[in-house]
Amino acid sequence: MERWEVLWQSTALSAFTWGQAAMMIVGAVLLYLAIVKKFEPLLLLPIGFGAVLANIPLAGFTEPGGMLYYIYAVGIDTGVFPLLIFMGVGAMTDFGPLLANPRTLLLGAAAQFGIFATLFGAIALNGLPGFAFSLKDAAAISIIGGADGPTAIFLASKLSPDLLGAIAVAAYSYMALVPIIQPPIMKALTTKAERAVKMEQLRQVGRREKVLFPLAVLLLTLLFLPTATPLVGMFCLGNLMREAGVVDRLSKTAQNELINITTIFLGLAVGSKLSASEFLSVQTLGILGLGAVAFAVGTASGVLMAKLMARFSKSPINPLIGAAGVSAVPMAARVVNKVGLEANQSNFLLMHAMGPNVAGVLGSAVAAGILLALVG
Amino acid sequence: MERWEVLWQSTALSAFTWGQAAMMIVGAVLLYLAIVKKFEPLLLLPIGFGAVLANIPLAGFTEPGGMLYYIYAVGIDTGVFPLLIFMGVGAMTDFGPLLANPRTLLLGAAAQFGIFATLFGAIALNGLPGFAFSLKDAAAISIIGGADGPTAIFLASKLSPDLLGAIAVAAYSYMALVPIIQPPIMKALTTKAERAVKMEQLRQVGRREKVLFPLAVLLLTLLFLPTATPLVGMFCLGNLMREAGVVDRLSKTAQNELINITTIFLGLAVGSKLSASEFLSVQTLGILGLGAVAFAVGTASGVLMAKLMARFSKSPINPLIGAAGVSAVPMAARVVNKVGLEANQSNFLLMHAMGPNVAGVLGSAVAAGILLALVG
Amino acid sequence: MERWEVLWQSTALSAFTWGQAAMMIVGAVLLYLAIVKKFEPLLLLPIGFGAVLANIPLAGFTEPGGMLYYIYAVGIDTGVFPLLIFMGVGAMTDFGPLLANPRTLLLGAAAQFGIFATLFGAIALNGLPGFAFSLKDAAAISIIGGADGPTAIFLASKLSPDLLGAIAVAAYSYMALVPIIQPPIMKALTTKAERAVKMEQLRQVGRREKVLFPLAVLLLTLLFLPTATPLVGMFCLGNLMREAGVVDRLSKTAQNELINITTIFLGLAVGSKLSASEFLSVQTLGILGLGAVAFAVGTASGVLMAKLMARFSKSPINPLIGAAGVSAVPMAARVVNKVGLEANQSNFLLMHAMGPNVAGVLGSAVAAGILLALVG
Amino acid sequence: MQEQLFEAFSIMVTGMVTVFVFLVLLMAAMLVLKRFAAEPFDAESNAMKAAATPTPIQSADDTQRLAAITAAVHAYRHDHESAE
Amino acid sequence: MQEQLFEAFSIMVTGMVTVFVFLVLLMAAMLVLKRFAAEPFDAESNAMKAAATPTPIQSADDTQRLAAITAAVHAYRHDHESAE
Amino acid sequence: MQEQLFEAFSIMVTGMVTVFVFLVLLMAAMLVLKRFAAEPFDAESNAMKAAATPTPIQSADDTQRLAAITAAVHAYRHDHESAE
Ligand code: NA
Ligand code: NA
Ligand code: NA
Repeated sequence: MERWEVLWQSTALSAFTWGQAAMMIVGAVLLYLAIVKKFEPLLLLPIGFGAVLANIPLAGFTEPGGMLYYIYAVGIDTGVFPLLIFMGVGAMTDFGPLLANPRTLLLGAAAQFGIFATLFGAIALNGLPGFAFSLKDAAAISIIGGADGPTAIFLASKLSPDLLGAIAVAAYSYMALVPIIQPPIMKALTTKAERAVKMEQLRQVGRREKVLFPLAVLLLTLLFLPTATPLVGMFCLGNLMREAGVVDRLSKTAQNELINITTIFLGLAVGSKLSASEFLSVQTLGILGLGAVAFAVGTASGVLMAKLMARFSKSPINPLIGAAGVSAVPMAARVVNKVGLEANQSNFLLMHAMGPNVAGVLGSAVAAGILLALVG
Repeated sequence: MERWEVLWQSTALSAFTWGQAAMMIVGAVLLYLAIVKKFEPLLLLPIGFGAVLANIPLAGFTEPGGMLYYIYAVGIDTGVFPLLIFMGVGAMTDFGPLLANPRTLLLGAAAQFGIFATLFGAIALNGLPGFAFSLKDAAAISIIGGADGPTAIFLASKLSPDLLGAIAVAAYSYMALVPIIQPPIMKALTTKAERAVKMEQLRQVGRREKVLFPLAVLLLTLLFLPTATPLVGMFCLGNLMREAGVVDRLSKTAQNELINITTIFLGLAVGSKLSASEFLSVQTLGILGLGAVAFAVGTASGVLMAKLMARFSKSPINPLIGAAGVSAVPMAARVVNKVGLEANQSNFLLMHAMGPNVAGVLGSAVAAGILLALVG
Repeated sequence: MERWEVLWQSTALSAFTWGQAAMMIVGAVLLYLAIVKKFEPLLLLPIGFGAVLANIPLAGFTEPGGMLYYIYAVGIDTGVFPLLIFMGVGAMTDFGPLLANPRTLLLGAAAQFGIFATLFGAIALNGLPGFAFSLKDAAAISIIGGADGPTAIFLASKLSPDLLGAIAVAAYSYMALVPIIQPPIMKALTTKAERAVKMEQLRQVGRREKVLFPLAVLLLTLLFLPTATPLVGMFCLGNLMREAGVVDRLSKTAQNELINITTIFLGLAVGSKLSASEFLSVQTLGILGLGAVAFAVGTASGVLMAKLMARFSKSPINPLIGAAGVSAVPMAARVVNKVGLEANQSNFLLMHAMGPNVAGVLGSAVAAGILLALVG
Repeated sequence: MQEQLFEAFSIMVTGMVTVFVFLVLLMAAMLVLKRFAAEPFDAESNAMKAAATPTPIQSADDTQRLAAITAAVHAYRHDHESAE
Repeated sequence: MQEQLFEAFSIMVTGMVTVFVFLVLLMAAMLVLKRFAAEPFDAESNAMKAAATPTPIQSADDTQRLAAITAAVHAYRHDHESAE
Repeated sequence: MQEQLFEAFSIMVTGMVTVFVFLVLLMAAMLVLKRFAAEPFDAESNAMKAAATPTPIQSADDTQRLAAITAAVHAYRHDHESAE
């Protein structure tokens, strides 16, 4: 009899809290979004699964001795996992379109206004009851506007680890929603004639420029913004390995096995931060709302910057490509291409949008460095 | 002169103990079994090599600062390595045959009697002189009957780390011996007519069922047996990654590079637990004997359960498939197929045996959870 | 205003030291050598990049909390990374040519004189002002003569971690320079007639010998030189996985993904030891000079030993193959082939030089074990 | 000893019952899945999926198939050339 | 609150200015690179490089291509045999 | 200094002797292996083994071979169609 009692006490049924049950549903929703809706499945599937595991009563996944505890301690607390992901992303990134059209860096800069406006917005939200974001919290939330997963996770783990789960979920969800969020804003801010503008073909960029570019980025970053060097440095290392042409086996491993292994662990560890006490609060609603604002503002500022540049440029600029400045590589560039095609069936903007798109990755890594310097 | 003295003192010849020499021979035997006899070489080769390294006098592999010490601490003490292996196994497992014939789950359940009978047997052995197994020891030993390597290593590392080496060696050795251990038992318990029974072709199982199945397993486990969630959870994660169809690159990495890397380290770390003081004792003989009993009892209970089910089933059931319930995937299923072919040259049981085979994996993970709950 | 002040204080410009700036240039030179000159790019690219990152003021890469700090602590302090590289190298090594001509082991032994002569030379350098190498320092420096990267890093991390950066850089640089350093020495010590000597074709070596060989090496090492077992043991494990034929998936992973991942991290961690305070000293010049001496002496002793053997041998021996005894696999063997072809256009020495070449790897791992035993 | 034996026996019974109960529950869940999630079988999609996730064994097959194809193409080339 | 809002506003301004300054500097660096490092474009080497670094997607394509080839070869074999 | 030099010299001598003794022992072991473990050489099995462990370089070759085959098949297809 007593043994049955022990078994019953060891079932979760006897120990479930409402919060844990609710968080399991959150995890299930993330799995649904990943598998059925194909929302950034590489991340949201492990995050959702991690959220389920982390909220199982009596299983102890997130306590010392539990697997998620170790993975979080090793990879997120130290910042190593997002940096490895960023190295892999660097190894997958082709800066050719940006080098062919350096002006598009300005679009990647303008779109970061989504980040800084959201920081202001988060502090402003404190005027409402139930919100009490510190400056660090606000900075961590605002990075959602960077539309870049590893950057958001890295910054949140440094500034506001308690909000990490919600921030990562918001960042990846909105990145998946880019095809829904961006087009209305892009269309509202442009005329059909503007959207139909064709751009000149990009010049071919040689290997030497591509090899020197990540080194130039690193040099500027280390001189002017050393707090951004972990992110930018690892990104540039990946890109250098890609372009150097002498370490292809390292570059391929960074793009494939290493980033895959890290992604599984990173996702689980992020999911393990989705606890009821942190996630089931009005703050999370605030984070989701602010994230949407961040994406919208970033998109709008990119487009408006592109319109401004078009006015002063000799060669034609289609303002749509400004929207790609938020990064969300390569989704945002594809959206630009699609909206451009709608306006003009022979207008292929994909390569033109890749420039601001990768510029947006650098821009948000730089913005993260600034936030670390100012509020870290 | 003095310098030669230092060198001599630093040779192993001056420091060897008989126990270490004997354990080296044990390691060599494992290497022989792995390489020449092809006994589970993926595990037994690194285990055997680890056993040799761990017993080198003055080399300090298993002391702080030594490589095997670190690998054990990082991967086995934390439980992470067996869980990663289990995730990879999940990603390699096709639950289609089980879903097509859910009744075969009962065979996977029945075969776990090998585990629980062995637990009883281990305690009964304490009646003999030289044996003093605690309940935890007995539970760790009994899991050999689960015929599943990572489950055995995970449970032994939690309940009885000192016996880990002997338990893992026994588990993998008997898994390799399945083609020798099982057929006599299967034939003794069945008539030739029974063995010749053909089963109906299995229905095709769609993707939706396959995606939902690991989630259903996880749900039941977390509700009723949270202590089994580390093992079952990681297994289900691997299987979900496989079936979801949206994270193929993660699934492939889990099935290949990640499981390979982990296997090398896991094997070395398990081998490092083969020390003379633990292994060269009458206990080890007991463990080996109990392991054989566990396999035999598991096989028999699976077959008997299948006979029972055949009596009450409308569609024909070949009782041989019950033997596959011990798991030892896919070896046991192949043995079933072979014995079936001997009785009837056109009787292909392989797919029918895969159902109980994968059910046996779940069954022993569940049994491990029960043991953790009751004696952990 | 104050905020701008904060930002300026957080730029590196306000904090750079001359030493850090100089070390960045050192890092840039290493990147140049790796990418443009193709000097061992797999290692020198990450080392150079690591050197740049480690010397960024205010970025804290090498302080607790910084990524390079963790990587160094996990992989170099423990010795695990060089051992994993060595396992991978073992899995890539074919001992066939050595087994076909066992006498070439003596060439691999003779070439280690480069190591021990350099140890003496390093202590002798202490006679000059500015040098104060301890015996441990001298031993760590002398291993450069082993012409084997992981061995050098492993030994330096144990005996003289402060010199690790300079030693690793010297070792890899000289390995890349083998085609420039060796030929003049080889030509000076041989006549054209000697260089033109053709050798008899090697016998084919069967699988059984190849499987037993790494085990024989391990056995001798553990009996007579246990301090060499970490290096030799992991090398033999890799080679056994390669030759056993039953664990091909482990062998492939060890040769590809695992060694690639480890190489990236190892390179970054080694680079992180290139700090101004250690590297910008007259000691480094001494290390570079001693490294050159070590390569030259090793090459010369190999060639002279081959000449000696040729005098007493029935079958012809081309003394050039002695130069391959320094290891630097497979570069040194290719150099031998090239110099041999210059003397006789139909003289293909590549396979004959592979024997001493892989013997040199074993020889320097053994020498490292001896140094650990005598001064460790 | 007697007491420990009894405890082991009781664990044996409890354990087996729990394993059975658990797997019967899972069987029920599978029947629910079958009823509500089963889909008409789509041979093509499954075949494609199998092709898209090569296991190490399959990729070895691929190499062999590749070799076979190469041989076949060479043979055809040869035939074709001789035919002309 | 007022104070915190002001601080956030000031970070917003500082941050955007710094981002722009930084990326303008980078733009200048790119123009320098273009002037001093640009090389005549070599179409062949780029094409080869792209071929040499297959992404996972490309290797999936390879599998499909392989399947297509297999099918094609089988078809040819069949035609050929029936032709004889 | 003198003393340290002597120590270094003595390590040099001890070390070289030990290296030689060790590798001579290993040479002896190899001769034993040759006598007792050598097997008649089996060309086919070695060739198969080499084929079974493709290095990254070989798999790059595969890609190129694949490309070649694809081209060949297309050419055949084309010829075949035009022949009909
Ligand atoms: Na961005
Ligand atoms: Na089992
Ligand atoms: Na060497």
